[in-house]
Amino acid sequence: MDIKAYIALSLTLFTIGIVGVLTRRNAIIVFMCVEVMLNAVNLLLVAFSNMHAASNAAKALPTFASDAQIFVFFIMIVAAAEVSVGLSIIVMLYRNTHSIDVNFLNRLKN
Amino acid sequence: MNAILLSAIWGVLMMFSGVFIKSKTTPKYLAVAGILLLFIANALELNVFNTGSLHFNIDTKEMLNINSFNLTFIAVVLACTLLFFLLNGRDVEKVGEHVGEYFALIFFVICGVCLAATYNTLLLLFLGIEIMSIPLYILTGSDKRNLKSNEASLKYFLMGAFSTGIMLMGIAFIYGGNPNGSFFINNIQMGEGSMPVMIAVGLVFMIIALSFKVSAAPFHFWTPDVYDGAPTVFTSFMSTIVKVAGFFAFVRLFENSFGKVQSQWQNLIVFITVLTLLIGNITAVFQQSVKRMLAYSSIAQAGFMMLAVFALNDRAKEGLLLYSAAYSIATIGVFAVLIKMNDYTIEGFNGLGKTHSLLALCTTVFLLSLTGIPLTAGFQSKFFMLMAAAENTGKFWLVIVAVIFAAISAYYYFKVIQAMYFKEPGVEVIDDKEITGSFKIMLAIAAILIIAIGIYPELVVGWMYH
Amino acid sequence: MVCRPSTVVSLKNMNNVLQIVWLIPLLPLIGFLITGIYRNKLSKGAAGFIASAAIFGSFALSVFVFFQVKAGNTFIAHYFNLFKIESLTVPLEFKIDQLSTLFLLIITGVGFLIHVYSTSYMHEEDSKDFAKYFSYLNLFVFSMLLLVMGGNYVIMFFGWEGVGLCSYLLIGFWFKNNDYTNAAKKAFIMNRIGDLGFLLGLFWLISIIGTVSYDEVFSAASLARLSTTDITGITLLFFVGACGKSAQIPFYTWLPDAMAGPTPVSALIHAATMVTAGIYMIARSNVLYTMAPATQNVVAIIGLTTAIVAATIAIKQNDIKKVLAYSTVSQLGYMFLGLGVGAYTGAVFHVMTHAFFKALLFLGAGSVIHAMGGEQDMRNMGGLKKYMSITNITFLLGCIAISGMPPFSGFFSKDEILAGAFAKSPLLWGIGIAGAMMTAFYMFRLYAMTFLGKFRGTHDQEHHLHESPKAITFPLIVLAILAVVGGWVGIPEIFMHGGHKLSAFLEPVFAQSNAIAVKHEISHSTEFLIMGVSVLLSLLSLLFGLKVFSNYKRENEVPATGIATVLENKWYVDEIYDKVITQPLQGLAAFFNNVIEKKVIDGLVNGTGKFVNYGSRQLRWLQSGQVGAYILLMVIGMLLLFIIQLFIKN
Amino acid sequence: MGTFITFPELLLWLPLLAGIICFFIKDIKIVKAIAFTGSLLVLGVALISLLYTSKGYLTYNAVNYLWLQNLGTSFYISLDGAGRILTLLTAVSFPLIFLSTYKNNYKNAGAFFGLMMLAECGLMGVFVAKDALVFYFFWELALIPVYFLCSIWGGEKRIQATFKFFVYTFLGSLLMLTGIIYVYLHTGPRVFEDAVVSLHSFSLQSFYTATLSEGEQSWLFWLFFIAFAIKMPVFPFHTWQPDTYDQSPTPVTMVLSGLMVKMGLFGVIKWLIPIFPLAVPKFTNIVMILCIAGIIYASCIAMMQNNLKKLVAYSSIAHIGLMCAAIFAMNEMSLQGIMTQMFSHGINIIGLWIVVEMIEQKTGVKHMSELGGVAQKAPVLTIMLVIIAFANIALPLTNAFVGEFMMFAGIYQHSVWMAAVAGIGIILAAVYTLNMIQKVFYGNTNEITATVTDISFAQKLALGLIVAMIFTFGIYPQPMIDLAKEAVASLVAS
Amino acid sequence: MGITTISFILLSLMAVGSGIMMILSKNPVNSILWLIVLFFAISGHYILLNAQFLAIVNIIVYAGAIMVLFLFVVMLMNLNAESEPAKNHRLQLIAIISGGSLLLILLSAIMTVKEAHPVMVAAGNAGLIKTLGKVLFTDYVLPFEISSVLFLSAMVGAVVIGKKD
Repeated sequence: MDIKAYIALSLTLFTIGIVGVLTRRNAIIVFMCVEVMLNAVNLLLVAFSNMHAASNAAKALPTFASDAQIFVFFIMIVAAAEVSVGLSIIVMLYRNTHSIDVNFLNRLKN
Repeated sequence: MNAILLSAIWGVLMMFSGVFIKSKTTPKYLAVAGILLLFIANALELNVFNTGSLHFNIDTKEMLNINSFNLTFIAVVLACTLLFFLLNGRDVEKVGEHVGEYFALIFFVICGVCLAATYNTLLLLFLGIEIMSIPLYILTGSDKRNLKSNEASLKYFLMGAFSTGIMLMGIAFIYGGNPNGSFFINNIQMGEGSMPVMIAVGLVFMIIALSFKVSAAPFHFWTPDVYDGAPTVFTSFMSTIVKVAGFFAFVRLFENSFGKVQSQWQNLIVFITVLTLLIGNITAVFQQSVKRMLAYSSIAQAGFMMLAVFALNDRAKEGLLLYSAAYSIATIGVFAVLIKMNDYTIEGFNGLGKTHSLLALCTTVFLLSLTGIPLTAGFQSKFFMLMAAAENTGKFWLVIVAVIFAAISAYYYFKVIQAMYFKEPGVEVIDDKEITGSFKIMLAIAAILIIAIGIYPELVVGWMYH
Repeated sequence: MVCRPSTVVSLKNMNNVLQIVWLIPLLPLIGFLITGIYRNKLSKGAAGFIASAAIFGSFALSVFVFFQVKAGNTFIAHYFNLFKIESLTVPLEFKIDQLSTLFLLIITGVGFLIHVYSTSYMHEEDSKDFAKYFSYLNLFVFSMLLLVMGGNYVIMFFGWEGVGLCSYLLIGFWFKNNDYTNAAKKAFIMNRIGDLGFLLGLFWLISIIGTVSYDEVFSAASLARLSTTDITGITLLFFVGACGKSAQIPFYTWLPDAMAGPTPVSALIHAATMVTAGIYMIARSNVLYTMAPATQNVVAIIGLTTAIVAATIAIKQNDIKKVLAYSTVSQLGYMFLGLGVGAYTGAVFHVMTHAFFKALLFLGAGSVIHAMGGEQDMRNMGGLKKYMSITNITFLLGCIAISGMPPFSGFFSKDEILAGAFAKSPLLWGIGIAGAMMTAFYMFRLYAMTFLGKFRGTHDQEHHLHESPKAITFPLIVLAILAVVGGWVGIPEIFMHGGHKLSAFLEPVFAQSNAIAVKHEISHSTEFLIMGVSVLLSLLSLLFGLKVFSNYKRENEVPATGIATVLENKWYVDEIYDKVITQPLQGLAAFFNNVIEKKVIDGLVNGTGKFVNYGSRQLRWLQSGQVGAYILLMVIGMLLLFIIQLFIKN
Repeated sequence: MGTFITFPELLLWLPLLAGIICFFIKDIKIVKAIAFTGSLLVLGVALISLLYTSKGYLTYNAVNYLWLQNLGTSFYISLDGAGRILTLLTAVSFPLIFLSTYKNNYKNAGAFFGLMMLAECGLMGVFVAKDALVFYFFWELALIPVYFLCSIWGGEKRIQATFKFFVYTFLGSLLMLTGIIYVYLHTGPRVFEDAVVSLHSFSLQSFYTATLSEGEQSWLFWLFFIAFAIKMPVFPFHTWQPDTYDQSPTPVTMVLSGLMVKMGLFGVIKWLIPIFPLAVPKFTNIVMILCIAGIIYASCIAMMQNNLKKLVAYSSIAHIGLMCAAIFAMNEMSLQGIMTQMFSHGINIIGLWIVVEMIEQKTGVKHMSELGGVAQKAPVLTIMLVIIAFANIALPLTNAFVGEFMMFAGIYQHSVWMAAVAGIGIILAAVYTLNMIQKVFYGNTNEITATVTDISFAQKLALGLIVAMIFTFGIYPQPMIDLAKEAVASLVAS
Repeated sequence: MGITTISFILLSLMAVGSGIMMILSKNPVNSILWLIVLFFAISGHYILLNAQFLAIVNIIVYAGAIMVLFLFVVMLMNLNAESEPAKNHRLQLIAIISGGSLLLILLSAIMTVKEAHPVMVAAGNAGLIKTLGKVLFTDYVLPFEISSVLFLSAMVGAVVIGKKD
């Protein structure tokens, strides 16, 4: 497999995430789309790690491929933390307005 | 290193204090003590960092790079935070029930700031930025029953998460494009000639993400709304300390990773700088609310700070340090006064010069500093930035553009000054009980600091060459 | 004090008695200061006395100086440097020579008489204003003395402007009346226009030879450095200055208006002294003018034109002072004619005689006005002969003198000028004669309307008529005598060998010019002829004027038609100036003020501010408050950045 | 150096000290006394310093404190040439201003006089600075107090007017700042006394020797010139000026028109022409044409003014235009002229403003059409005004004559036509000045002017001093010329 | 075309398809379910890349914990398809166009790279739990500890925001 395939896939997923963020108004869905973006990155990182592993192996160099996978791990940690915060914000909002439409609130503008 | 660890520890301490201490005022003192401790520890580290005997000696596997420059920056940040606590401690208490937690979050932010200032790998950059951001989402929404606060929090969170995605994509591409397969910022192999496409793509993603964090146009859209919606104390905090930390991270990354191929991406920075200056300054002109005006002004100031990213030379680093100090102190000062106001519109300031001359005087000093009038720190910081940009040959017009916008900035800062001095006082603007003696003293100290740095910027810059 | 001996007649003695000439201007200055500062405390008598005494002191000194000079002791008194820079030194120096001495005598002499006259004439003023009047008068004399004594052009310019200032102050002496202050303003501004010419000439001079002292300017070395263009330009510019001060075309219109001032002022300033400053200046610079024939022609033509135009206007004026004013302009024209044709002595001679008879006429007119209770319209006068005999006689003598009847003073001076003109071109002479005829005509029209016939004023006025007091008649008498005999210092050669004492006296001043001037000798017979013609024609028109107007009746007046209307309206010059200069200027100023300033410049600056404000109002719509929109804009921003980075090469 | 107090330091710190003290005092009488005494002390210092002008006294007149060495700057101030004349003017002006407005009562007097003294400090700083950064510091510092003074104690429309003034001048000086930075980056290294070496230098001397190509100088010239032109102000950068003069309290207007405008001229003399020797000849004609067009333009507008203050304001623009043109004529004559004229103009315009202030105070109006006949009621005032007004239009024997004469002569040597056109300004000046005198002082009194009284003793004293100076320097201007001789010589040489 | 290629294509199609379905679903619950499908597809990719640890964590943490949390929240709020008002279609179009052009730009830039960079598929030991664990607790101990701060703040945040007062 060439890395380009992974890049293409990952970017496609990333774009799907972006388009989702842009088109949906439900805060939870928007947030989920962000998660899709993160997953696209994760996939790409793993693919890159294997790419580097392949090329280093070819040059008989030690591989540091684990770095990227550790990175992905940390991304997941952060994502989890973000989710907890994000969902509590959304819940708070819902409690106050009974809506999770991101465009419902726009007192702050101009 | 001291600051990172201590701030994390103190954050936990504050967290528990929230649970165990019922008094609302105690956490403030604890927080002040903590910041003082941090400051001292950091100062000691700065003092002896060559000998390396007096600080925690953890093997970071070179993931952190501690030098006098970033230690100085941390010192500045801590000093500003101290000032912030002393000026606004009482206002933090008013935001809600969880005073201890608020302070804990602020300490966590400080931890993130210190990370963002000292990181040596993209991983810690990412973690640092996230540790800075996540508590801020919470602090923004901490005024739970205020819909504006809720809205700001949601906006900030969604857009922040989005930008996290962007940044990660950037990191991924940089990692992928780097034949060394490393996340260390000084271990990115660029090759001869123009840089590899993947790195270029990653670099643009990084610029976008970091621009978002420092609220540079066109990624600034969250700033006015969030700054406006957040409880004013926290606006004060995040528009200053967090923002300059973002810049520090920005400069650090681009200096170490991409400094050599600066010419290949400078155009982007120029584009962003000009756009930021334009949007920040122009939009600020029309604002009626001082809080919102300050939000736009922070964008405008970010435009000036972008010059450091543009220039990336020693002068720029000095300038960034100065800017951090000058901008933070002044903005914290203005916000501290603003918080005491009953009316956040410019009319709310009417006649302050007659009713509260000291407050008005200090505010004037802060605003003059933000405008960049000589003898204030604001002038020195702008001056250093301009010099830095001018030293970077070839784009002198950028300096002139920056200066023109600086002149426009006088337009909105002076509106407040005009209101304070040249208009008749309206209804009771301030609850006098709020203005304690210590508050006045602190405000005066802040003003004096501004002037002291304005006269002798070596006070800040000198540490860099310690 | 440093004394520098004159180059003309060198006197090595540093202790030259003429060193004290600084006293001459100082006395009037002191008089000015005393009367000015203590004007509230001084009684009228004291003020008048101090002022007159100061002038008399100067006069006495002048007489002393005159005899010194006559004995050949000319001198340059050099006191200190007014300012001194690398490229130019301007010392405070006084040049005492024949020319300045002559003027000193005229100024202080006539000035003294007029001071005396004024003590009576101005007696109705408050003592404060009375003192003020005398202080101005003293200041004027001081400035005039500075003008003529100055050893360089800058000092001359000091006096030049000083007399302009005093003229302004005195014309507007009764400042409650807006017409008067307008007249004062007009005088000052017209003078300023001339001054600009003078100044530019001076700058020209400085830029080429770097000095302003007469002796250095007129030295052969300096003159050699001046090209023909330079000289012509400088002299023309000087002449512009002279035109302004001496009321020549095109600047003469201020002088008739200046009659708004008190009559003694008109006599002193606007007849005898200040207006002759231009003649003095050109006479002083005679070398330059002689070297610039083109300028000389201009001077002659302008002078002659002025003489004629003013004379024509004078014919139709009914205000007694206005007639005299136009007559003054006309006479000044003659003097310029004289200068233009190279008859410097003649011009200076005419200055002198004119000072006598014109001062006399004005003072006489003042006496009449005094008697008439302020009435100036001749149509309301008539038959004053029987009420005021001294005034009548002296006035008549003055009229004869100005008409050029031998052996009155006017005859000699005017004749010398006309002879000079004839030598240059018979055409000039011919026109000059026409002017002389008109002079005789309008002067006797004036005389006849005022003193002959029947009194045409009101009964009140008639009742009030009386001869003026001694302080008024005394100067009249003295001046009348001078008007008669004053010309005898310049009796032409053809009458008496060596009779022209004045010419001999002034010879050193004009020696340099005479050496280079092209001489047009005219034969004695021709000279007799032209003299005879001019006297005859003048006499005829004199008699004609006398005849027509000795029984003037208002009822006989027919409405003016044709050319008469034009003359009555002074050739419409004021109106033309208004249309051509004043109104366009005001239009331009209004355009600047209303359009350029308010719309363009302010508009640009405020427009920038408005534009920023407008931009602010528009840009804030970007901040729509909707997360989706924000992120969309961010994505578009990202697109832009990627395009810049990936597809636009540096 | 710097082991004892030098003259320039005294000139700076005395007003600063007095200003700071003023802020803390409530009693208006004491404040006035302190400010007045302070300004007198400064005057004393300035006068005494005149005794020490020769080269041997260098250490009395210059001091150099180490400051921000790594930037290559130092707190270098010294007293010489044009700077000395202008510090003298400043020192003379402030006591006069205080004296003439002694009777005025201001709300919050402590702040008022404090700011006035701070403005004096700023002005002094501009005139003695020998380091670009110090210069820029004081350049702005002089502006801030004046801005507050105008905006707090000014007329009805003060906020708008002064704000325009502020932003306009601020923009100008910021542009100059960029220019300073650019020049700085092209200066050679600087070695300090304590052997610290910096890469570039901000000192005036090294600015003079900066290596700038002709092309660079060309655009830098305009960066500097616009800042100065706005300050002076030269047509067409003057639009802030009439409104500001109109709206400011009169003492401040005096500072603005008498002293602040000199900052621009001083800047051109010291900080523009010697720094850009290659660019100056290229733009001399453009600048001079602007200046001279400005003379005619401003004079024309002055003729149209009914507002007394605006009339004086526009007349000031015309005068400044002449001075600026004279600088650019760049010959000994014109430069000597401008040096003397800077002093004279300062004195005269302050005198004019004193009179205007009195008229406004006594009648409450500033429109000339509503006035008239003041001469009958206030003869002393009238006499003073007439003298000052005639000095203003440069009549001989007044101080302005010598300066204008030399300036015109100098301009003439540069260009005949420019001198001729500028000369029209003389005529127009006479027109509007006489108009003003006529409308305000002459004619009959009306109900507004019927109750006017003559001026008080303090005002008489102030005006008397001004008149005395007018005549003293009119008759014997040589001391002033000698004071400037060296500066002129060095400028001409450059 | 080997088995890896085929599985890559299948997994990719599954990922992209479920992603698209997620953003197209009107009902939030359906979206969540589609997202879970997407996560599974990505986990499949991880396995293909021999990143076993990540594959497991992805399923457990993301699909298991996080998505369930989402599901709870959605159900708690009782949201359904009608609760989301229709969006401005023009804006949606602009969004899709800009998103698409972003993709195009990036792809067109990156696909110009000539040289091939093969990815090691179904091989290597980098992704093994053992290896990762070792690295995590030696080299990456600092970030690991630091990330606790993140969780602490998230926890505090949940308390501050979530607690009813």
